[in-house]
Amino acid sequence: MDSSTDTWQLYGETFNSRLLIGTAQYPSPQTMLNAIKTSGAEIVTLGVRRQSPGEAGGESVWKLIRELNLSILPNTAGCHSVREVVTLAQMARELFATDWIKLELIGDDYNLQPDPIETVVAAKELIARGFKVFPYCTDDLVVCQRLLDAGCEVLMPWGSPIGTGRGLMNPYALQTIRDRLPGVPLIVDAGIGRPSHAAAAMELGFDGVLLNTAVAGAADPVLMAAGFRDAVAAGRAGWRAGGISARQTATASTPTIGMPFWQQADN
Amino acid sequence: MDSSTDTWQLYGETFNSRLLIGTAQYPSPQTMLNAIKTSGAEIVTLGVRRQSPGEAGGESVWKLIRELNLSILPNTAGCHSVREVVTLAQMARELFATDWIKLELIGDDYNLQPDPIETVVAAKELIARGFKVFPYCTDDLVVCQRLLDAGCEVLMPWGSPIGTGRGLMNPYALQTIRDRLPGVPLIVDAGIGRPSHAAAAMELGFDGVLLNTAVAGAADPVLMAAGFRDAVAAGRAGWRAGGISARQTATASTPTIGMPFWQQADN
Amino acid sequence: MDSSTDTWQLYGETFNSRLLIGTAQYPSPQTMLNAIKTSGAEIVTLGVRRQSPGEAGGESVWKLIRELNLSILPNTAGCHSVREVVTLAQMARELFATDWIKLELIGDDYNLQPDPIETVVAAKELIARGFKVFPYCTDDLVVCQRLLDAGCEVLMPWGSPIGTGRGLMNPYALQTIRDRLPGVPLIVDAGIGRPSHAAAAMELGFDGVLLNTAVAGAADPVLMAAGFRDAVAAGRAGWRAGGISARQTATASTPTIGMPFWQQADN
Amino acid sequence: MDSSTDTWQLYGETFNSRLLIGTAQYPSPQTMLNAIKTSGAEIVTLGVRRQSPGEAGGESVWKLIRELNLSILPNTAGCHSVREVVTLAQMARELFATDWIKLELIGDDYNLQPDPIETVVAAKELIARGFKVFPYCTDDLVVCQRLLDAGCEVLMPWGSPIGTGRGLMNPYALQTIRDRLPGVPLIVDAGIGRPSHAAAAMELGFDGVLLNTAVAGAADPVLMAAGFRDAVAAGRAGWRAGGISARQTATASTPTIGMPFWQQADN
Amino acid sequence: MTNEIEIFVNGKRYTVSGSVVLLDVLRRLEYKETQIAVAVNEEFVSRSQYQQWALADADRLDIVSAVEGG
Amino acid sequence: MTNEIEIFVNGKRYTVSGSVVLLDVLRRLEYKETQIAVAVNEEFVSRSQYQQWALADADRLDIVSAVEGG
Amino acid sequence: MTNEIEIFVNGKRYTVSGSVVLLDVLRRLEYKETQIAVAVNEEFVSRSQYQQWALADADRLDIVSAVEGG
Amino acid sequence: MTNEIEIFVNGKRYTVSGSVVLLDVLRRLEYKETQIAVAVNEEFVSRSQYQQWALADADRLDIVSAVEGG
Repeated sequence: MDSSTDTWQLYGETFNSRLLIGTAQYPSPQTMLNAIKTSGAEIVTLGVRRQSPGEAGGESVWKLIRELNLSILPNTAGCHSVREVVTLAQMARELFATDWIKLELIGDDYNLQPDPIETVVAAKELIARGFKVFPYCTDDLVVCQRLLDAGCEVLMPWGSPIGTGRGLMNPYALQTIRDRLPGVPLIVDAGIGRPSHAAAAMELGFDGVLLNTAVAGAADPVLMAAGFRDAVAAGRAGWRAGGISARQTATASTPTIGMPFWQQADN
Repeated sequence: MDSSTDTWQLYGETFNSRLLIGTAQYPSPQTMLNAIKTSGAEIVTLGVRRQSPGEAGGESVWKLIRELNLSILPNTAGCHSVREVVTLAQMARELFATDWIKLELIGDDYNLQPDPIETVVAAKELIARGFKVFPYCTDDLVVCQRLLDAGCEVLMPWGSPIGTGRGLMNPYALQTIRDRLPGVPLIVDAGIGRPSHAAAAMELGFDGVLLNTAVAGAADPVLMAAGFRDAVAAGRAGWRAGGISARQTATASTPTIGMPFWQQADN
Repeated sequence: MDSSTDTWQLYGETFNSRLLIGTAQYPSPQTMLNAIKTSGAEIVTLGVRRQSPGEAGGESVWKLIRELNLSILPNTAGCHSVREVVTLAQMARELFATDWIKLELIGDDYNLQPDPIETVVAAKELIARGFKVFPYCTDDLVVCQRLLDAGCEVLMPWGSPIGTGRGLMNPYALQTIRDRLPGVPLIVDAGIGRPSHAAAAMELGFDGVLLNTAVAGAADPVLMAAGFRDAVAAGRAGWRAGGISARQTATASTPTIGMPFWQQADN
Repeated sequence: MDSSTDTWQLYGETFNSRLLIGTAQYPSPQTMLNAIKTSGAEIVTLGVRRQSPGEAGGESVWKLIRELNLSILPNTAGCHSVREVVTLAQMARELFATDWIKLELIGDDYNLQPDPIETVVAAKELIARGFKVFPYCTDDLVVCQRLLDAGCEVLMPWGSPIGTGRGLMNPYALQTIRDRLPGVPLIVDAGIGRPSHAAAAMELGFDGVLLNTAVAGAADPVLMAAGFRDAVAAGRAGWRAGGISARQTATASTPTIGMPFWQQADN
Repeated sequence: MTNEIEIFVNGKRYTVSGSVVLLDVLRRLEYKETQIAVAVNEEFVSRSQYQQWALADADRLDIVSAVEGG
Repeated sequence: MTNEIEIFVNGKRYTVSGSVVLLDVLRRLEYKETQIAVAVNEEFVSRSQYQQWALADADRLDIVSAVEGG
Repeated sequence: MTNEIEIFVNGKRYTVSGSVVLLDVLRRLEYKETQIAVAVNEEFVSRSQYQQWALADADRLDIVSAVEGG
Repeated sequence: MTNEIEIFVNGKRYTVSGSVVLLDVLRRLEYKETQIAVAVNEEFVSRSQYQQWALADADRLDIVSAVEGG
């Protein structure tokens, strides 16, 4: 079993890396580039924001990223309505020349959670307009099913709220989604704080992990990118290799027969 | 920060790999060899058992391992008393030509836990006889301190009982040991079930992980060895890179200023 | 602070007990009655099912319950569509002579979770028809907000899937709902397995707990009913009494000054 | 099953209440008295400290407690050696006219954990001098066994470090102790923060709970005492009543047969 | 209102001859009106309507009563 | 198409005199068409439309470019 | 038994002149015997011994009473 | 050193006649000295001692070799 052949597909495209990485919050553009390269990610997320007249805007970041020759996944971060999402997605499509879109439709400004109801509506609208939708959603199985019904070919349930770094708040819910939706590419998006969280997500059978703050906000983002690269590989191997189940009682690893010093009672 | 320079010392010897691996329970000797090689481990554990007259015994395993040219850490698995430990350790020293010994003195046959009291006594005895002791111990800070007082230069607290695969039962206790004993090489030994467990141990600041069942008992031990190799690297990077702290509330990763569609009230 | 005055309101009615209890799955009707009485519950849930011609049906259970003179909360268990819910609710209203309804609209037959989207639609329909809706919902804050917008005056998010007894799967999500929706009566419904789960729900600031299987399925349902009665009271007191926060480090409870045997260095 | 008959024995004495409570850190003596009375505790802990010449010392507290006519369990809080414990215990025996002693021998000043090795030595010394020893110990099964070997008739493993309020850090370890030492009175001592923690300890099959900070440090200690009283009763009932086991998959509580609206395919 | 029609009661087929008034049908099936609630073709029919409600061929009746529930 | 109108660009008020063709306005504001995307009154307007699109008084323009994102 | 000696009571230095009998010393320090317990040089001394117990120079006394405890 | 004695090897009884020197006994049992380690009555006996070590009646020998371990 060669890991180089352990590829996966997203909307018909094939990828080797299972780590998707964001481009925000790095201490410098150079650190961002180094972190992305080190991460091995083949897909990066970007955003769209107002540019003042005469300004160069985020063009510089986009220029840097473009040179990496990676797949771009623009997001609709900050949108609170279907209308905003649809307009922003179209703007992103033109800017980045891709019909991929990370659908992010916030339902509450406190936990920044995706709106479970409007996200489904927005997914339908976007798909009707030809988008390939990567929906950021909660860990609700029924919402996931509705998104599939709407035509999404990948799902991105959260681990925990964006930027909290709390990891997998509800592994049972994520496991349920995995079990009930076999064959659907599943990516844990948001809430990942440490490499072990990413590994745990992959061990549940998820297909990928998308994160940003955990790398960009580390003291050493490049080293942390290496950590997450390895963690995703580790968790993936853990899942593919068919791990042992947790047991209630201890069992020796070293053989117990042939232990010296033991004498039969009647000797 | 080059990972090739992130070495550590055990009793004066320098190692690159932070994964120590056991040699028991593999489906075949060849699988064992492949798993060990893939794991990148530089230290492997071996045991000692009675050999019947005229038998080749475990010589074959030992022969195979010897060719890998790794550091050998013989164990005293199955011992229930200081006397047994001391005799078995001496036998192991002669057999494996090393003064390293994994001190394992079982205090209860149900959870196979190290005896917190007798392990300290045995450590003193062994050190008096010139051994370099790697004590398998519980996650009790005071026992750890006594083992250091006895002359141990490394500690190996359990994650959970041997073979249970439950991971880190008590991360708080392990964190306390790490915080209170800075500079002491700490290895989580026993109970690791999945790569994410190993990563989590390293993220606590532990220096290494020792495991056996989780790899040997996997459906594909070689792939699982790769998983643990990467998990240990991932957790180590996570610790060195200075990760973010978990937060109670969400924070956007994509910039929030410049969000389109927003209009000032008075415009 | 007298616990007899710690009442709460549901749709304008005042209650003392904060434990709501189901009537299904008891080993006998007498055990059910004893358990309900022991629980101190003032609200019990009932269902509606087909009755064959000439049969007495569940009339017997209903008769027994009626004599307890408690508030009845009929459910729409088993419904998979808004239409089913609306019809069943109307049937229940006539049968039980109450406009209270526990809205249960299942979205998935595996985890029996409430449908986050259709439940909101159903709530609107029911409220338009004059019902007082107690929606069984997931722990999704936005769904909860939509249910309030629809006119619900109480919310009943799940702890974990019905009958699993797993307790609070996602305390963070429940805490978020509590924090974001102050003043709204919140009841944890489903998934409670042990008294400590019920206490934990109340300690989060929830106003009540609704359960069935945990009592009815116990070896001794009457004793378990007492256990949950006490657990809800305990958790409520714990919340009202303003508990201590968990701390990272130990602090002595017994005074540390005046410890005997201690001598100043220079004495 | 009448809860008034659910008594337990400690060194031959019979008790109804399973909550033991400390007397330190209350905002006032009157609050302390009210909290103790409300808690229903029949056993309270007290300490011993230096009294300056001419001072009334803690006599006042002791006087108040004495009038409650409860069993007194003096502690050796703050002791760091066997010698200190033995002397302090003798002083306490004379002061409180009881041969009960809560053996507390601190092994580390950071986590205030009991010394697993010296506590066993001290227990032997005290028992040889006629004491009835209540050892505060870690959750280490082997240490517990050694304390029983030494003659202790009750064990008091910690939940988590004193004053942290973290609850049961390692339920697996506590469960192991319960399972391996049937018939031995087991009390969780230290670390309890909320009523649900106390209930959870009892649900493991523990016989009692000893706490102080969680009540004394609450905003309303008297109400919190009521909460813990109920929580201990709740957890005890939960254990005696034979609770359901947690399940992986959902099961309806309301009957599934007879669901209306369902039509056979061929109708 | 006296044609012979076929109806479904709780998923089972019945032939009704004589009065097709809902109240009459319920009585012939030995239901006690105070203990049941009725839907026809998945729409609720209240007790007050039983006397005027004429069933039609192929109508699907759900007749329910109280049961235990969670 | 040469009336003086008032428009909002990214929430700020601008007075436009002369051509109200979107492309002209963008150029006068020194935007590079290849680096931006535009919505008028929250509806997307594609690059191919810039040349024919006449702005009206009180139009709200959102002009965005690529930024870092998570 | 009337030498002047120096002792430590709860860590503080005292000079004792006159009787060095423990009971006398305790009374001079205004302790009530029924409310305290005593250790000398970290060894327990019971109440029944107070009257016969002669203190020696440099003895360290711990005199304790009941306090609240957890 | 040629008495007939009874010893236990790894828990099994053996009768040794002829030389009771440990080295001779090991060779008769077909052990390879470089692959084993030996304890007599639970005390370690090093290889260098095999040639001088005389076994006694009822001695318990443990003869071990390397095995896999965790």
